[in-house]
Amino acid sequence: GGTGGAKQLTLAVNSGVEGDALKQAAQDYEAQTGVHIQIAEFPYANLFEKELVDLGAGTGAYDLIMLDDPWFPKFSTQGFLTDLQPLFAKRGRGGPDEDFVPSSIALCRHPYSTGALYALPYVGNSQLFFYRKDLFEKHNLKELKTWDDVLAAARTINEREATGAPGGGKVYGYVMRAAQGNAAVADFMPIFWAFGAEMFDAAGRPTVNSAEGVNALKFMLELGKYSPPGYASFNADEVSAHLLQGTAAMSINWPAWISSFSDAAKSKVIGKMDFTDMPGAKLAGRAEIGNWLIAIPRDAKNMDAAFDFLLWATTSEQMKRSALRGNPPTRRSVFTDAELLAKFPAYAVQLRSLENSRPRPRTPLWNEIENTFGIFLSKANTGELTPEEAMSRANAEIAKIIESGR
Amino acid sequence: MRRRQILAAEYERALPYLLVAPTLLVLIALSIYPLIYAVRVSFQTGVGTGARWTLQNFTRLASDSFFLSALAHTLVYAVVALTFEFLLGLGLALLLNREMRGRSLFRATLLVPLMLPPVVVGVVWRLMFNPNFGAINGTLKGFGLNTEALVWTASPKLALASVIAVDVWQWTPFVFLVLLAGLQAIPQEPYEAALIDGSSPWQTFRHITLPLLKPAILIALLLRTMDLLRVFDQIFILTEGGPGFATETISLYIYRAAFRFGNFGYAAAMSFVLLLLTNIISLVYIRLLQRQETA
Amino acid sequence: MGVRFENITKVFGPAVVVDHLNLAVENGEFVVLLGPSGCGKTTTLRMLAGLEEVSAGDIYIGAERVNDIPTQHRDIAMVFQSYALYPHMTIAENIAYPLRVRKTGREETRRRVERVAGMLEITGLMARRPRELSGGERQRVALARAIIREPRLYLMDEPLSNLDARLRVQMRGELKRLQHELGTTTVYVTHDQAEAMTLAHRVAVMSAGRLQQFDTPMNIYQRPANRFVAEFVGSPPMNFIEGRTDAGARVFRGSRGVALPLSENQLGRMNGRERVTLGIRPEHLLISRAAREGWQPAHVYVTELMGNETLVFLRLGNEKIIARAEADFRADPETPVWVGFEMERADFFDAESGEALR
Amino acid sequence: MGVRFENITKVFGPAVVVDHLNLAVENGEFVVLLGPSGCGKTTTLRMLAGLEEVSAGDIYIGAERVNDIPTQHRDIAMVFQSYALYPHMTIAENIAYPLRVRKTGREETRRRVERVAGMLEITGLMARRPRELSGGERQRVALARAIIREPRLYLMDEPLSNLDARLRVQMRGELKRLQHELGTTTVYVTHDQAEAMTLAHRVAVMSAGRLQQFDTPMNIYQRPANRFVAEFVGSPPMNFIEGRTDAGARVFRGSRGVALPLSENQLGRMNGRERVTLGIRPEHLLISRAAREGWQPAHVYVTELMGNETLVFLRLGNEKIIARAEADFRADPETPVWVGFEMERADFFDAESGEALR
Amino acid sequence: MKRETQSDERRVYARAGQARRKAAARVCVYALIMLALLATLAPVYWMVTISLKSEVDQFAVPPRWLQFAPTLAHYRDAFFARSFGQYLITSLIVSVASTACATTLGTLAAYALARFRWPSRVGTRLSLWILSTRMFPPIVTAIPLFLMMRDVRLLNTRASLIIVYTAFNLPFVVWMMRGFFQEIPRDLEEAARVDGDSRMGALRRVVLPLVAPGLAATAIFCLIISWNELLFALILTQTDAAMTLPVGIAGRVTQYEIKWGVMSAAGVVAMMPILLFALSVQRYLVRGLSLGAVK
Ligand SMILES: Nc1ncnc2c1ncn2[C@@H]1O[C@H](COP(=O)(O)OP(=O)(O)OP(=O)(O)O)[C@@H](O)[C@H]1O
Ligand SMILES: Nc1ncnc2c1ncn2[C@@H]1O[C@H](COP(=O)(O)OP(=O)(O)OP(=O)(O)O)[C@@H](O)[C@H]1O
Ligand SMILES: [Mg+2]
Ligand SMILES: [Mg+2]
Repeated sequence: GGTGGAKQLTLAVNSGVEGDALKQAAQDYEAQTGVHIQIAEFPYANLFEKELVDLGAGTGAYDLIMLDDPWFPKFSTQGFLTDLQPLFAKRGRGGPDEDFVPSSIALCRHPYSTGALYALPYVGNSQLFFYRKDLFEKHNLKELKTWDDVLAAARTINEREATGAPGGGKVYGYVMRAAQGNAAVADFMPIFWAFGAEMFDAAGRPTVNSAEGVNALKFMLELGKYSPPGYASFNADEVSAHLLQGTAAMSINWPAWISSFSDAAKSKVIGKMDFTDMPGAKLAGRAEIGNWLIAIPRDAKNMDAAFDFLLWATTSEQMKRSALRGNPPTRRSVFTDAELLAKFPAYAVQLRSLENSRPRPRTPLWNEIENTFGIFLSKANTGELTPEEAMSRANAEIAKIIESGR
Repeated sequence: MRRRQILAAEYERALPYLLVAPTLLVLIALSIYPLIYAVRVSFQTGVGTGARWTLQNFTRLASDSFFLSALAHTLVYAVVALTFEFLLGLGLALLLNREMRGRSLFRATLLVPLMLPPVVVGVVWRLMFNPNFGAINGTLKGFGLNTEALVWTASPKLALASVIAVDVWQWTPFVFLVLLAGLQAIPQEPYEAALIDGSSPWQTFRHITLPLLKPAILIALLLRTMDLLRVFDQIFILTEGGPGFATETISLYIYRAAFRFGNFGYAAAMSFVLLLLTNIISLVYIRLLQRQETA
Repeated sequence: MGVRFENITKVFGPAVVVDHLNLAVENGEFVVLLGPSGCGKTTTLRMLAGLEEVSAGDIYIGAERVNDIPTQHRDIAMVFQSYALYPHMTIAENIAYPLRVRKTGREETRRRVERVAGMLEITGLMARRPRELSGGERQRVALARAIIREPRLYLMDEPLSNLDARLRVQMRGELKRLQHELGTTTVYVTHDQAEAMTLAHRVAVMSAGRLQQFDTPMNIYQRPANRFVAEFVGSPPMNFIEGRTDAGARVFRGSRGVALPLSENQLGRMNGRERVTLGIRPEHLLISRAAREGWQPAHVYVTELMGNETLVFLRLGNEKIIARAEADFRADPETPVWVGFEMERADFFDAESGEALR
Repeated sequence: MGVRFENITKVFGPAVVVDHLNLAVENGEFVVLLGPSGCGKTTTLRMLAGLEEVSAGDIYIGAERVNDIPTQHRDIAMVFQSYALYPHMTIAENIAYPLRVRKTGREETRRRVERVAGMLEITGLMARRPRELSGGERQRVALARAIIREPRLYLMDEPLSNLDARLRVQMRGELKRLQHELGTTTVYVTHDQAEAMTLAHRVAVMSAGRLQQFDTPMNIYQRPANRFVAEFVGSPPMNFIEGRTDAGARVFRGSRGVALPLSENQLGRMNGRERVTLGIRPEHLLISRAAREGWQPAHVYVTELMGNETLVFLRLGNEKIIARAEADFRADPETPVWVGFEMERADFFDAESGEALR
Repeated sequence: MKRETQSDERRVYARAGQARRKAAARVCVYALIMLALLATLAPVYWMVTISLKSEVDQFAVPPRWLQFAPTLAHYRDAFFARSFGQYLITSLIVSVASTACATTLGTLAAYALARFRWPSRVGTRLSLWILSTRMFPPIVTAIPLFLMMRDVRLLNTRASLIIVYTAFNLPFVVWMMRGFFQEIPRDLEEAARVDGDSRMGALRRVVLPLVAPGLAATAIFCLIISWNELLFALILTQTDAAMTLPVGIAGRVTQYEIKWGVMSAAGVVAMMPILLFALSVQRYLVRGLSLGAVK
């Protein structure tokens, strides 16, 4: 790390489209300001552990880090991050401007949405509902409003498209992402919420085994019947593969995939895929939010230089560039930018779903809880446990975690 | 003259220590501190400043059903994989321990799985196991089999078998490599004597080859066991321990505790259990296989 | 079981190691292979055992051609020149191995192991491993491992070479008795003349992979087929004197006026050949310090005291010859002596071919 | 360089293998170690070479105590009983190894290798590997590797045991010459009496780790220190007849009326001892088919034809004795013969201790 | 005479189909080897095809073993998109260096442990301890090692990886080589020392050539291990400057997708250097010449 002169910054990024964007931004910044920015790029799986270890050990190896929003509570509660407020103040600004999507900014505060600001949102991902509009027209299925519509559509397609896939194979009505762990949970949460279930009650006690919770799970299993065999091991890759190969008609997925569907090298369903808001049930559908944030570690060596870059990188024109590089923005102005809308027709939907998206529960124990919850969802998916058993045992285990976390 | 020789004698006496010294230094330097660290954190909760001294990490082990089933999976995994890897490796080593055309090419080729980065292995197999696009079911379908039920890593019944299969595929070459080198070191005379004494191929194998191969066998078993009990990469990529915890092994669980949940104390505590386990098994092997040293 | 080599040839790369060997061993016969180091004895045994493939020719054991029969089916016991003990087994296990592979009962195994161990005086070593034995002990273990069985064929490659004289005589006796009792055909390699003479029914003398003579020990010694055999068998070796026959004077003329009378029959054997080589063994030379009628003058150039006898190295004409004398014979170098030839014991060889003249 | 063993003891676990050995070898002396298999010869050499630690006692080479001096600094050349050739090197490399480690120039190395190779008749094998050699060839390579150097000390453990008679005689000569030229102190183990007799300045006879006698070959043979030496040295071994002295009649009385006259001086040596053992070598027994004055009646029970002589096994009284006879002596079992004793050559031993009576 | 008859029929049976049985045996051997090769190489071949297929073909049903439009896109992506060249160099340096260190130090130590007289069982104890240093799960040692390296300012350097991999491979080398040293007849070293060679000289000139097969096998394996190691490489490096190939490859597993093609391509390339090395040391893998060494 550079000392004092702040002519050098080190930046830990996620390897993938988000990191690449920031990397290129950094090069532009270097060209403009002459501040050399060194990039440390890590696989998504490992970025977290790297940051955990480095920040925990206070090596000050990084001046800036990218982090996925679920990690934020842990980092902030453990005091790994720098409060940005003073830095804003230093530059005579009250804080981030209003252009940021509130749900995104809320993620960057600890406690959630009310507390101090420890990061700025860089990539505005939130789940979308993908579906094959060609098939919907073909079988004139009604527009998707509720999960029951989804189920009905799935059933129809399963029956009618036994050989409808490009290879002559079967088109499955729905493809679920249910690999143990994060995957299963991420795909389940929208249903879970829509059915009116909640992870915790006001007192922070787990309530996953509520009647709503169990029903949500039952519904998920029902939906699973129309998913390709082995969906219990699917992760984003398999899901996307099915959609791209045209062997599945509907799924929850992340915007990062949208571009692929129009890429001949990857897609057999060019022009046939459409995107809509998360379906609802008892409640209106809400997507799970998954933003990439940028923060300054507590032990960063060049806070000010780092903060300057942070501000620069999250300006709307920089974010537009990032958007052009394939990352959904976190600013309304960018979402509504004409040029971008032309290039990314889904932006309207994305903005909507981002704005009323929901974050995963903001607890430092989330990883642990999500993992456990995922295990039992998976057990339910493989039929090892009945929905009731699964939920009640999940509840018990989650309670344990919270207990030992105290 | 005399002094030179006395020095020589001293040097001769010191030599063995000089020879092991570097190794010991490196190992001490890189193993003592981590050990101390692990011991310390295993008796603490929380990290850094907020750390408290406690036994809870160990007490928790007993009641942690996840830990116990992970332990069970690990043992099953190790035993089954080791059995196959050893038998196959031994078989291959014996097959290729003879003069034949193309031998050296065969040998090198058989090592290929060993040479692939575990991540890649995991990825490739994950793709092959895919029930719908995967090469395996695809080929089976090609033979007209119904593969509806064969969802490999997605089925709680097949998942463990599947990851074991991958391990066998990747690590049998190692056993093969070690045992082959061992076979190569066995002199020819005893075999000729055995022929003369009229021992059948099987008897020769049983009474001559196996005993003389003991050192190599010991090494192969020791190292494979140690690594099997710590198996991580392939499973992590293939199943992340799923479905429904069916393939979760200790290392995965330790990994989560340490790197996902930031609970180093608990991770360390579990590692000590693993260490103990490994130690016991190793000692058993050594008891059984160590050739008594006749100085 | 008889053994028959038919035109057996063995080549290692360029080198012809056994060259068109023809040899027929009777059933129950004890045959000794004799020959210089590297002449192909071990190779011959190994081919018979099936440890080496033959390059050409056929080997028969009894009536059947065994070229393609794997060693373990030939029912042979062999003592390897390099022992080839099982390093990981105790001595007892080593010796018992042939029985073990035949699933012999524990009790009988014990009995037989003890018997041979006793016979070979290695009873005390049973619990050790080969590497803890002395050379001679190892060799006896190798021998024990062979004779514990009753195979169709014994092959022994210098089985006593590392034993002391006493043991060797004793083992010789044991082997003779054993072979006599079991009547097992035996092919035996040795460099020890005493073993060859006392054990063999017939001796096969080889040189450079070729069979030189195959006959009873006595005939080998007393009626060698050619100069090589004559020289190779017997130590100290036979003396040779180059010369020519004077048919008229009925004498054999060596260098420097050495002249030895020839009998009618000897002359006959030479039938007219001019250049011949006279061969006579050291024990058929007599030495006297005083001149005698018909004895040849010579000079001592060195004497070797063997204890039981003295070897006298003499210069006779241009030739160097060796004579055996009493243990107490002493003479300084250059002492003039007279040498008497027991001419009726003399042998004659063709100077070119080296064939014996009979 | 002289060599001195002082109270050297070597134990392997429980077994005492060398037992308080005291032995002083003169500088430039050629000493032969003789003894039954397993008596500790090799162990002795190995201790001298520093390959085995001594359990007790001191070893001196020249003036200095070498117990703690590592082998490679003792400047010794050794022929191992088990050749210990380097399997991965060619014969040439094997032989050249001692020079190589001494960084001898390539040219000189070549020259010396060729010389010893020629001396040992292995010139043709230079490019081969040990496993492609015959036993005897390997042994000669081992020998070559030792004598290519000019060390302070030669140690040779049965270096000729696997060679044929002709080569053995020849090598014997070479070694003798070599040792004579270089005057290098040599300790030599052999089981071959001829080697011991012809090579040794002095012979050390060992038994079960203990030194029995250390003397010139002739004395060992003719004046054995005790019954063990007498019996061990010489083949066929000395005959022993248990009996008692009749001082009055001046005769030695064996069993069944065997009575042999004793000289004044012999009687003197026994000074009054009653029970003694008479020892007489086979070559000092004469055989006649007709009765003679003072000769003892006996029966042939077997004859062994050695070619150059015939060994006659006789039953005399209760004793079995062996006599040497002419090569052409023949006799069927049970033939009655008369045996003449050259009594002046007879030796007498204390019946209990086995000590020679002198 | 039961024995006779039995061995008689043994022989008859033997004579009957001797030649045929030989031929049959040879065929069997080759068949088995082919089977093994197939099992080994099928997934590798699959990987290669994946690396050459566009995504559309990767997931095609039924799987395309042969008929697909090959593309080098993934290779381009793998090697130009990120600084793979640099990773490759780092990996080479790190794994070669650590292999060299580990085999050298380990061989010396192994020799001392296998050949020298040690006071009462110290040798065995040492060996056991050395082995035990490899039993602790790397996941747990990673963090303390990270802290150590931070304190000695070696974080994010190739040196740190070299050191760690050396330590990681040492126990393996020591045990492997110890086993092989014990197989070599002592007489040979004794002969060497009688011939005036030092202990080390004897080791270099006599013993090592004889354990060459073992050494080659050991080296190959060390190389493979350090070549593919992921965890430490991740923890101990921070920037491209010191990252190794596996890290680079793992980087292709992104949050939303696995770049199957790119990973396979990387795998194919990553495998090559090791494969070449393995092929180049093949000749050392052949018989230890311990034959005919001693009587
Ligand atoms: N593998 C081989 N390659 C090349 N030549 C060999 C091989 N084995 C043996 N020979 C040669 O074949 C010849 C005969 O070897 P063999 O062992 O039969 O001799 P031998 O009669 O037993 O000699 P010895 O009495 O010394 O044991 C020798 O000259 C030897 O060099
Ligand atoms: N490593 C060992 N452990 C136990 N006993 C041993 C060991 N080495 C040798 N011996 C014993 O020590 C005794 C002497 O062995 P040594 O080799 O010196 O005999 P030797 O005189 O050379 O016999 P040979 O003439 O047969 O070679 C033998 O009885 C042998 O069994
Ligand atoms: Mg031989
Ligand atoms: Mg010996």
